[in-house]
Amino acid sequence: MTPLLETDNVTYTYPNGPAPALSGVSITITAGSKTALVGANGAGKSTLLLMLNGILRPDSGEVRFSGRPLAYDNRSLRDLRRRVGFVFQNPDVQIIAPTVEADVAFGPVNLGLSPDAVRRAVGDALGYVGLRGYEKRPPHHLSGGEKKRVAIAGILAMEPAVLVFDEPTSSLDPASSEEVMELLDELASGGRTVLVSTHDVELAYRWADSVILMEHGRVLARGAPEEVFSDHDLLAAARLKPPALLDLYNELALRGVIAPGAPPKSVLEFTDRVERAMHGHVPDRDEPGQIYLCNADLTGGDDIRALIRSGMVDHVGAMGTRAKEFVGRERILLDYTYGVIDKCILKALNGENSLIITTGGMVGHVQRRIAEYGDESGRVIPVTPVQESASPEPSREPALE
Amino acid sequence: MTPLLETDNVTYTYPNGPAPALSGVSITITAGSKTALVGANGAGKSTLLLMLNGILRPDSGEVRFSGRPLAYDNRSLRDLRRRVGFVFQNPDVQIIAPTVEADVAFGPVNLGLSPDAVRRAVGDALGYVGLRGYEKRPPHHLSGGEKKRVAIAGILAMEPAVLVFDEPTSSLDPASSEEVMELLDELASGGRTVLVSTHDVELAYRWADSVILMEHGRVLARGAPEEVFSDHDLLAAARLKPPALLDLYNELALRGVIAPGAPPKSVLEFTDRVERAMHGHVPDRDEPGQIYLCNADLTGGDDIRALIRSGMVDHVGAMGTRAKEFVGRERILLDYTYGVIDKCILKALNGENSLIITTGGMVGHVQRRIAEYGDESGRVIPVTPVQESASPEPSREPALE
Amino acid sequence: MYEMLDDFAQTNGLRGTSPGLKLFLGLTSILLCVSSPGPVAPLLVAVSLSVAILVLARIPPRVYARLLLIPVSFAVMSIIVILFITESGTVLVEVPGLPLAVTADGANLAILLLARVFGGMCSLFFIALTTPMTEVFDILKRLGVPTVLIDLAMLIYRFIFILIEEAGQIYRSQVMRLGYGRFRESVNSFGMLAGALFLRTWESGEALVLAMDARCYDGKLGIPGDARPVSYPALGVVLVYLGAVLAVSLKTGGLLLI
Amino acid sequence: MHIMEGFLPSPWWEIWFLISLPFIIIGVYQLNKLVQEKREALPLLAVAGAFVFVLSSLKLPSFNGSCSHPTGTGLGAVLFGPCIAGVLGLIVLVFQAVFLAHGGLTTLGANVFSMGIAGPAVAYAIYKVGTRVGANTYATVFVAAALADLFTYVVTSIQLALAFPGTTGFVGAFTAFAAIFAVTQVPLAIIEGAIIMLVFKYIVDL
Repeated sequence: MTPLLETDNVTYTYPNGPAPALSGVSITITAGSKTALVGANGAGKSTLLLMLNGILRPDSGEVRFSGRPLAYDNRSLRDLRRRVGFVFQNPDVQIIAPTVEADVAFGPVNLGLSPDAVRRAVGDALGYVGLRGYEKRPPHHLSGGEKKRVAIAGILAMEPAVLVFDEPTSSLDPASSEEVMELLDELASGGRTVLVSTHDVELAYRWADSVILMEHGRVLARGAPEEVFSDHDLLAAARLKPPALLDLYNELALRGVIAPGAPPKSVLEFTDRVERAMHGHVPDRDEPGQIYLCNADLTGGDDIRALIRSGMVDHVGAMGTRAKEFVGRERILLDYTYGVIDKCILKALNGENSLIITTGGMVGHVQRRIAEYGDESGRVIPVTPVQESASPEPSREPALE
Repeated sequence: MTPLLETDNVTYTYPNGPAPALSGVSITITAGSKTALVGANGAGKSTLLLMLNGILRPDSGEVRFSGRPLAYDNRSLRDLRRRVGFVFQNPDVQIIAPTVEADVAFGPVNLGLSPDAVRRAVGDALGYVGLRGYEKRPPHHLSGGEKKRVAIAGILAMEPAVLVFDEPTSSLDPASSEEVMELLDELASGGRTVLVSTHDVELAYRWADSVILMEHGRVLARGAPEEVFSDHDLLAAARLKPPALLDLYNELALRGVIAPGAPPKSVLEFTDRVERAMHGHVPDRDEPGQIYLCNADLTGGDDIRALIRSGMVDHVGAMGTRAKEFVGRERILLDYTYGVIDKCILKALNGENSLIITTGGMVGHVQRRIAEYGDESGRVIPVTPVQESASPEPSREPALE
Repeated sequence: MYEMLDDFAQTNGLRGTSPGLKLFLGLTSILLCVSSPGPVAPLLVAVSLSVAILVLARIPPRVYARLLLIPVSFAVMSIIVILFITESGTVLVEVPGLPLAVTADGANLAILLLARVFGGMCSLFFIALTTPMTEVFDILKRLGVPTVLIDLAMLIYRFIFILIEEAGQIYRSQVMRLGYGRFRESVNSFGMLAGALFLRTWESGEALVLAMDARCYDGKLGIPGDARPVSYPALGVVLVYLGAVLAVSLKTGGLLLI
Repeated sequence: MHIMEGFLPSPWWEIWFLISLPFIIIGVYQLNKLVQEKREALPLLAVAGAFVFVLSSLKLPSFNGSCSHPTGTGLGAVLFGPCIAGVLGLIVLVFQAVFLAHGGLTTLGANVFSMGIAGPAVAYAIYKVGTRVGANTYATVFVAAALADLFTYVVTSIQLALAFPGTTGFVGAFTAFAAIFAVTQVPLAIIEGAIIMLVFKYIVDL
């Protein structure tokens, strides 16, 4: 848990601002963490984020990256900015070039990479966000969610160690929001440090492992989301509402209906908790269903289609942008595109089988999550990896022309 | 329940759009209703709203206002647009005059009102949204929530019968969202017809009394929100997520933990429901607390301050923009600014007293809501109206200069 | 609001054809039209490229018909002048009571000009409707146009679409509030629109500087574009077509319709 | 006022290209220098160019057409100097030809000269003179915008008259072109002057 980014007693007032935007803010972002900076509009979140990559310079106090205070000469700033990538709230502000490809290349080109390296970086970044084949499109023909992903790809192409997102889901619809949040999960599970600013308490509650609550340019609280968000007075002071599930849980605990303890983060956990409160344990039902788990990097589309055709699978979900890209290419129909693990566990509890298609590091994540559920609820759900085919297809297609 | 606005099999394709934006949409908005048009981005919501106002003209099918098909000559359109007011998603494109006052006056001036009538309309509209005293401010220095209220005032000043809101809470933080939604409630309880488009299912679930679910330019379903949103397949088809509380409720009902029936809309109801499921009834606790109810149109600030100073009141909440304006003027400190009724009921159940300050038609609304809770839960909470003072202050201040 | 032809260029039926070839065809056709001594060749270009636009590029006829109306007002006014300032040749029509007359020379010149305008405009439409600007940037870069000019053009291109969208929204919101009613309100509304747009432009500019800095801007924009190979049969067809137009132009050069 | 594609015959379109070229070359040279000195100049020029495009493609109320090009680039001239404004004008005119079918490619030289160079130069000159003599700012803006429009249309008429002198000679042809376009261009210039003045007032009020 090494601190990667720190601010130490940072104060800042905008040149024509009436009040300080930040007054004495000290935060620490540890390497590999998923941190959410939570607060109402005007709490100082964006100002703080702009400090972290040197766009704004504190009036007093200090910002440190990897333990070293930021220097504000041009060279150091460029160096900092390739390590601390910043994704703006409004993708229209961030997308500069007239095509998707040219825009994603903007960072790498300015970093002075060779044309080949640029092309590779662009291809990888677009693949990561699931926008292969969009290279030649002009940004104004994309949907809001697609624009956001282009903006993210443009930052990813510079391979930063830290990714900073200002209101990542603002004005996206629920499906696009989930996709973006899943992408952030993927980035974090790939070892990157991810910092998000948001006023969406629900989102921060489900996603973050650490929360910093801000109001009026000050830090009100920091800690695990279930702790910070359980304090209603604190949330009220920050002009925020508690997450609905947490609120209900605390109310039930207050009335003594349910035993206090680590609050549930999902409908699935919550249901189990209520059942346990009523019956002392989660009641056994019929044999639980299977969850098939497929790594799309290793498996061909034919194997999956065969599995689906065999009738052994009732529901199909895909996790992660690369898996979704694969599914689209292979023309596999999906039942679930977000919240996939929880939905499949719920189905398994009802005795139905499902298939989760994912890639790379997410495979381990899925297995851990299901195993954790088994440990907590006492109901073990069998996970069956889908066998690799004898002649696997190439895991990556060449970039489309 | 007379139909005020109707579309009959409306079809529309944008000139260079690949697919129809609307294909065969028939909806009916009854006078005085609170309707939410729910769907993911690109479902056709905004296109449909623009039809209702005559900005777009259907390729085929018909739009009717008060039973008469729209005519598309200039004169009829002007007439329609003063009756059907439209508040855009992004207030920055709607507020364009250099001062708040000039902006709100834009519509009335175009209507050809006399300077005096314009002044009155502007004053009334700003009072309604709680922005008296903001007349001379430049709009681009306002917060997001304030801008939104200026945009609403600009429409209200034309006194339309129907108010159409495109994504009213988009990119507002929770407190501002609640304030805007409360304002819409107030408008509806004042007899106006309110139509809202949103992808926020939680919001539609709590606010609307009728929901129209859209996807791919078609209407997927319409009806009461708890019915429409209980159908997970329908919501998934519309690329939306069920509201968290409803989702939890349905899951509990599915597992037989709780009796199916009308799903709860708030944490308060939900808690009661779970308690009843476990104990057969909501257990009696100590004597419930009082709720004092004050009509700010009739009461002076002194009476309220006296009540608060007397220590009889533990919590103070205000509902409605006019009440909040009053509270600000009288420098009364508030504990609750949104979700006031539910919070006060919860406190009363714990034996604490609270005071709700509100105005006009909202007084009856509060009484009904608390009485309903008593009927449902069997726990009657006493509501005490705050006595009018002997010498009431004038209910409205003159407009500030 | 206007329809942006570039939107069609992004999706038209000839999207896959080499942009260089399309540009070559369009530009050469324009030159042939402008320098044709007679009206037949430009009319041939107008008809044949219109067919290409409608059939090969599959542009909706309704859209294309509206486009053809754009040159009309300018062409009509200019041609009226030309008719009346050319006084040589046989008098065809006289305006009673005024010293104005339409002569055969004037009419022939007017017909030639109309033919050239329509031939030239159809060639321009062909480029505009089939070749996305984004690909033209690549070609210009390879042709050695100064980088700073192309960079500026690319940024302007990007912001045109952002601002035109905002202008459209502002305009709509004004119309919703009954702007543009009478003449005075129209001028007033338009002034507010332009002023608000200016403000938004300024903000966009500041945001753009910030965004470019945050992405390590070092004076470079865009990437080395990859050339799309020209298919030889297509090149052959284009050359034969242009040769035919040139031949017609030379053959019918002296031809007068009146 | 844009001259349509195909309207200017040889050698006139080539001549106008040659006349505009030096301004553009100087403009590109200055632009290069400016961008190297101040990196933030490029994005600001870009949004200014986009603004000119959008403003000049919006239809003016009650008129089928707009002309804000010269005043838009005139503003550019005040900010960045006339030659760089000419470069902006060139780019905007290319986009107008290709996106909106206003103007053309062979007529680009002539249009750049009238709308990107001559008109803005007038706006620039009047603005400079006006501020120096201390005339009322709004009046100066109105006069600069309106006269820039008018001058553009005069230059266009000259360009047309040179290409088509008819049998009456240049003067007669110029009179005829100027007279017939005056029907639309004179009121347009006055409205435009009024609107630019309103815009100016709007910005000052903020």
